[in-house]
Amino acid sequence: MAVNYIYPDYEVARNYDKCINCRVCEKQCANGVHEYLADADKMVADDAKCVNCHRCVALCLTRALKIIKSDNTYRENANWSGKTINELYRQASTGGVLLSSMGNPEPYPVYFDKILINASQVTNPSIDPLREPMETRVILGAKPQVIERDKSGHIINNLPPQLKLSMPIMFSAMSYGSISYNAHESLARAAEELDVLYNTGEGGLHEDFYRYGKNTIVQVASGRFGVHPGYLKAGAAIEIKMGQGAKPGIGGHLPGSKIVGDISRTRMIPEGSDAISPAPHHDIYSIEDLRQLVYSLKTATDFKKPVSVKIAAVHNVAAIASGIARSGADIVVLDGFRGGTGAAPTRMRDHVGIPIELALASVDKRLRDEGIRDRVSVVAAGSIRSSADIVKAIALGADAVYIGTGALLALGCHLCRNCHTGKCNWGIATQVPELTKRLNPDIGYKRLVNLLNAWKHEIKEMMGGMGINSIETLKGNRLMLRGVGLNAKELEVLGIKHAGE
Amino acid sequence: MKRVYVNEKWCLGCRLCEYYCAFAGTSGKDIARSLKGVKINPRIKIEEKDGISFAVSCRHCKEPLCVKGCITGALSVADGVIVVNQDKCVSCYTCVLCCPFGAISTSESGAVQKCELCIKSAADKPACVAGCPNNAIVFEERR
Amino acid sequence: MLKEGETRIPSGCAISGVIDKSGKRMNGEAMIRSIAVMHERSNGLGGGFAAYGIYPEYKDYYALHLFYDSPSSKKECEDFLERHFDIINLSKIPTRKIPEITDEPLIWRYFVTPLPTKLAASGLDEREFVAKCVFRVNTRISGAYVFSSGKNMGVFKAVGYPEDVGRFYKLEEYEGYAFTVHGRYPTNTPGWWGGAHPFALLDYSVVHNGEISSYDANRRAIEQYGYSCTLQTDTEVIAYIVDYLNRKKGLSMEEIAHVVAAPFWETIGHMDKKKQEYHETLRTIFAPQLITGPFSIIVGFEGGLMALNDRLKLRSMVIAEKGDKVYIASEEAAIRIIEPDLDCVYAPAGGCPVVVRLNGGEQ
Amino acid sequence: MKYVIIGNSTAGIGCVEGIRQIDKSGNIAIISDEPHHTYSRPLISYLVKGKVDAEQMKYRADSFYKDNDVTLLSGVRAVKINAGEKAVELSDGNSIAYDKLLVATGSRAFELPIAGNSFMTLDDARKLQSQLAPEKKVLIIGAGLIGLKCAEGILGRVASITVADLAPRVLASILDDGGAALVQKHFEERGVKFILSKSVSSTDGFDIVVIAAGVRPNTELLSGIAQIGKGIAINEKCETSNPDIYAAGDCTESIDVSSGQQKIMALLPNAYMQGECAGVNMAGGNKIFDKAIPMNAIGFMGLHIITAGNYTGEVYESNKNGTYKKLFYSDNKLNGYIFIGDIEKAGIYTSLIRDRTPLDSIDWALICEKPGLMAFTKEDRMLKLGGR
Repeated sequence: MAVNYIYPDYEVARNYDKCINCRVCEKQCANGVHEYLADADKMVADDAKCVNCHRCVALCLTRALKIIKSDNTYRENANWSGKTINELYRQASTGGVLLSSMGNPEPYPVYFDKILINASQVTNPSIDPLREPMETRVILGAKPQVIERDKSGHIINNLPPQLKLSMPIMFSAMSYGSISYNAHESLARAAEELDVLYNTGEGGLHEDFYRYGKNTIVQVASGRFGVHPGYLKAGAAIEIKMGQGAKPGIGGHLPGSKIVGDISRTRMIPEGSDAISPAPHHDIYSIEDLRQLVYSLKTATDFKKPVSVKIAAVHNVAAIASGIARSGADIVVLDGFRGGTGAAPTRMRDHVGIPIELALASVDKRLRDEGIRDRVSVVAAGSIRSSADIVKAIALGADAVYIGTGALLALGCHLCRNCHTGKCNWGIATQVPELTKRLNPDIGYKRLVNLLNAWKHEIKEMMGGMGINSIETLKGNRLMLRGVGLNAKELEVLGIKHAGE
Repeated sequence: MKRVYVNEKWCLGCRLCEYYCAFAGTSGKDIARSLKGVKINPRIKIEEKDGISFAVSCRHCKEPLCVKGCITGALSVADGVIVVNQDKCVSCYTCVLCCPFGAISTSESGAVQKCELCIKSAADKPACVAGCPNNAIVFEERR
Repeated sequence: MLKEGETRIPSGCAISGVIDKSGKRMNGEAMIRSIAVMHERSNGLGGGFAAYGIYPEYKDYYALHLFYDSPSSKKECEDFLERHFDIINLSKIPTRKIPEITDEPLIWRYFVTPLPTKLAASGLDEREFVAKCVFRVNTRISGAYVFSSGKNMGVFKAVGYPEDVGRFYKLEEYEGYAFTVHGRYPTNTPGWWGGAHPFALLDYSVVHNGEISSYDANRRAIEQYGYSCTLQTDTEVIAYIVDYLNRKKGLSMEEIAHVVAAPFWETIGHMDKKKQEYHETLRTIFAPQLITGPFSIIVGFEGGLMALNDRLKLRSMVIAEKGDKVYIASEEAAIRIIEPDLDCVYAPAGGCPVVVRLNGGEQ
Repeated sequence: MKYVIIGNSTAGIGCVEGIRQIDKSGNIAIISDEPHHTYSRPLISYLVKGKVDAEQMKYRADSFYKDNDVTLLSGVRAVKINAGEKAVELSDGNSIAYDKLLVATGSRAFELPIAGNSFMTLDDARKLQSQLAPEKKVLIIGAGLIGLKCAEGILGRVASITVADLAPRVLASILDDGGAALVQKHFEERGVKFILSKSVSSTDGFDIVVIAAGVRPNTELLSGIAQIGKGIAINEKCETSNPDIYAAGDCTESIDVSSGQQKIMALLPNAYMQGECAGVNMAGGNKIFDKAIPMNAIGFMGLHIITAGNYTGEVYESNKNGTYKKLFYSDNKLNGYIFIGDIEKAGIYTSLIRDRTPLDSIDWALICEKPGLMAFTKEDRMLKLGGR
């Protein structure tokens, strides 16, 4: 097409006083933005190729580079925004479905940001986590309903398999294939060091990572990639992925170009073939079918592994979660609509699903109303961004949270939202060897460990402030929350009072 | 003793180490001003070919052939670090002849130069290590 | 202003209790003197007593103590009671008119036993049937409130200073083997008679000094099991937890203490394997029943008392012994005033329960 | 323990440093007929040229003897070794007993039946320096390393320099014809004249004559006491055939691992490493130096030459960007090389010779083109750079 309607979103601003022509930016940009012009002895940039991933900015040793948002503007109006116009132009020129990556960027309300946390004053002392024990251990799994005793009257441990976490944070499912080997290694090693869990996603488990089994949740998704008895037994728990917050109602598609070498082997599909995860599991068309799969997986693993079921937060999530709780699952994972993805149709990502805060609150309430809250643990996912989000999620009723995007950010992701291009300059969402080597797991895992340790400290501080010294007494403790700027219906769904009440 | 170790698995060939080394060799405060328009001559150098790259700098050998071969005594070992006294060097390059790593090179003055682990700066680690974005160059104690 | 139960009211308090292990009965006068010493810990917005062994002649009947706002609520409630229970005896609870206690509701006492037909039809065990009926009255019948429902025990409470409440109810005329008493310092002041402490369900009564930070987690957990926390007070939720764990889950008082004031994971980690597994199992199963934040409680139950502090011991509580008598109070002075010559005095560590039972087991 | 070292130059100093690695307290005495602090012999031409001063000539710091607790007997000559009694007789009539003895007597200029200066010692250099004047014509007999360094040293300070040699090319012992021509041209461009393939019969017309026609090892002290070939024979522990007597440096002969032949390899690095090796072994340690090869790094007026090994076998040759390079190899091994001009990373070639690296274990084509660690296997690099 002769005329390109789309003006680049970003401009590369180079300070030529500072640029020393070291060409690091040129070498580091997989998108080919930067180029050295030998005859002019000068670096130049093609803004159109820039995805604003900040790799060049971060590595520029003289800080000669910055990326600025273009101030070029269409004749926008309140109805037709520049983004909307651009998307339309793109579709008019390609005829294709728009693809996007990472979580929903649209300005829907972020309820976490409209919830405030309580602290003790006078009548109930706050607790100083530097002086007193402050417990963040969480144990996930179904809790038995009947106390059993031996002949001499001692209580017997009749607990079904449980997952013990040093803090209520896990790394959410990101498949080997959608992210790199080194990203997986970073997650696995961090989970091991932190005594938490990471999740294989639906890409199977690379043989090198079986050693992290006790810190691994192995996922079974609709494509059943990489699933075999050894895989199921390799982890600490099994997760059935029914849906994903970023793209409820649809499956996944990893292009054949990424199905190479170890990825093909790990997924157990031929090299070069597309890995297509169907929208539904083709053996699950109802809740009874889910129950069968739950028990099939439990049987396959001698009832030694808890089974988790992950669903996207959709409109009737509470009823679905109730069904899952009754299906024999030990854990139900709710993935809100701001959760990330390696690739999703833009319209699905941006317009389907509901916020995790509301989904979590209504699921927790529903399960309690039905008296079955102890039968399952509830894990919240879908854009948990900080320790404050975690404290709020737990007070709303979550047992633990999954972090995906947050973990990737710790690994260097700059949220350029171009995972689907496979050219991640940070070595995370790519399989290109020159790019994957940019993520050294020695650094990556340490950054994850740092992040979670920092969050743990903050969680402890906030707990201490509330006079709570064990995280189980934060769980569902909604009196510790107040809403600000929320309407009565939102407060009702969240089950919290307004600030000042 | 802590030494610089290189792991080519993680080397991106970005050459930041060379630039940081070159800057460490200047007395400048601003890297852009110090290196602008300068053809750098660092004491750590990247070898690169077909997607493989790695940095080479002095290994600070326990049996340093360069020190033993030095005809003037310009090279010596100070607390395990092989240092060069450029005033004593007469540019015979016997050390270049001896060094099995190719880690000694010539400086602008003709005297040899080599990595001295930035011991003359107050930094807690050499500039190349501090500047490496991917831990391909580390400074640590190993047996 | 919202009434007790319509909003959550944090409060500070004083507690005291005594039990004679031999089962010898004493009157309530000593308890009045004991709590009076801690006058400063109350603010006149609530006081009350639980007395065990006071109704020997009706010991096989549930003694229901009720507050009524009006004769019409009384009528409605009595209709309900008659439909579900055989009422052996009913009377006004005797009170003494004193200027310190005002605005009293109608205060009635019924000795009842479930109608066998109703009980059989419900499919419930007797105590669950009674408990359900109590909840029914308290949640459904406006203006009626059952504040005591155990056998051979009774709760007496009112808005006022606890020593005045004692005189009001003529506590000196009751003789029992164990008493607990509570003086209240709520930091919000609606002051409703039903909201005074002790809080009781069936034989379980709780007096509590503290303000627990786990309240809503505990409440929302316990409400799954048929309890409704109408008062929104710590004491209420603690009483339900005790009832749930003891009556429904069969845990002993000591085991209950290990749930609500569980040892820290780190402490558990240093225990021998058997103890470790015991505590891990309890903590895991009953995680929602863990109570955090400051509390010192005296739990009354049939045949005994349990004193327990939160695991950090964020509230004072001392225990003293003299012969067969064991005293528990927020302050030592409250014990010394009634028994200056003690065999021993000690402060139990946080999370370590002191359970005192009548010699020869439960009555 | 009493250590006696005859010789105060590179091998002797290496010996002191070797002994002190093991034995911090034994007595060490150095006997030196030169009345000087230890100095670097190869620097004498730089001294003449004025590039270094007396201070910079010092091979080790002033405090060296004190730091290492060494007794220096300078200006005294060792005249006889009494191996039976384990003592060295000195020119001043005294005698010094030893438990372990190192002979590091070096070499002296080959004598010709022509009067002239030799150019071996500090004193030689100072003497020559005193003779230099702008109108003087100088004849240097010998176009080897010493002769040419001397020529470089006096270039510009005299009226003319003529270098004569019997051999047909300069630096005959270390360069091939092509390399020699390059060096000769480099000198000639700066006014130095050469008379090659001719023997000098007369020095008429020259004001100063420097004789640099090769060196002879000083082996006499051990004559009849230990085995002597071209030089004092030593094994890989630098032991002579006589127990407790060690020898090191230019006075010895040892195995050239590049050729397998017994050779005198009178060059400074070898001298140091032999001396150090001897010292460690004298002090009861266990050290082997079995990697001696002929090698030289030398520069003349900005032209740098590095050579090593021997020049046999097939030849890889490249002349690019003013750099002259020849690699000599056979039987899967690098035997030697000549590198003139850009000598960057030459030591990697040296290591191939010294370590007898099988050439099929590296990327030979790549390393021919350019010395670099890239030519080694990943595992080798891990070992060399990664320390594991």
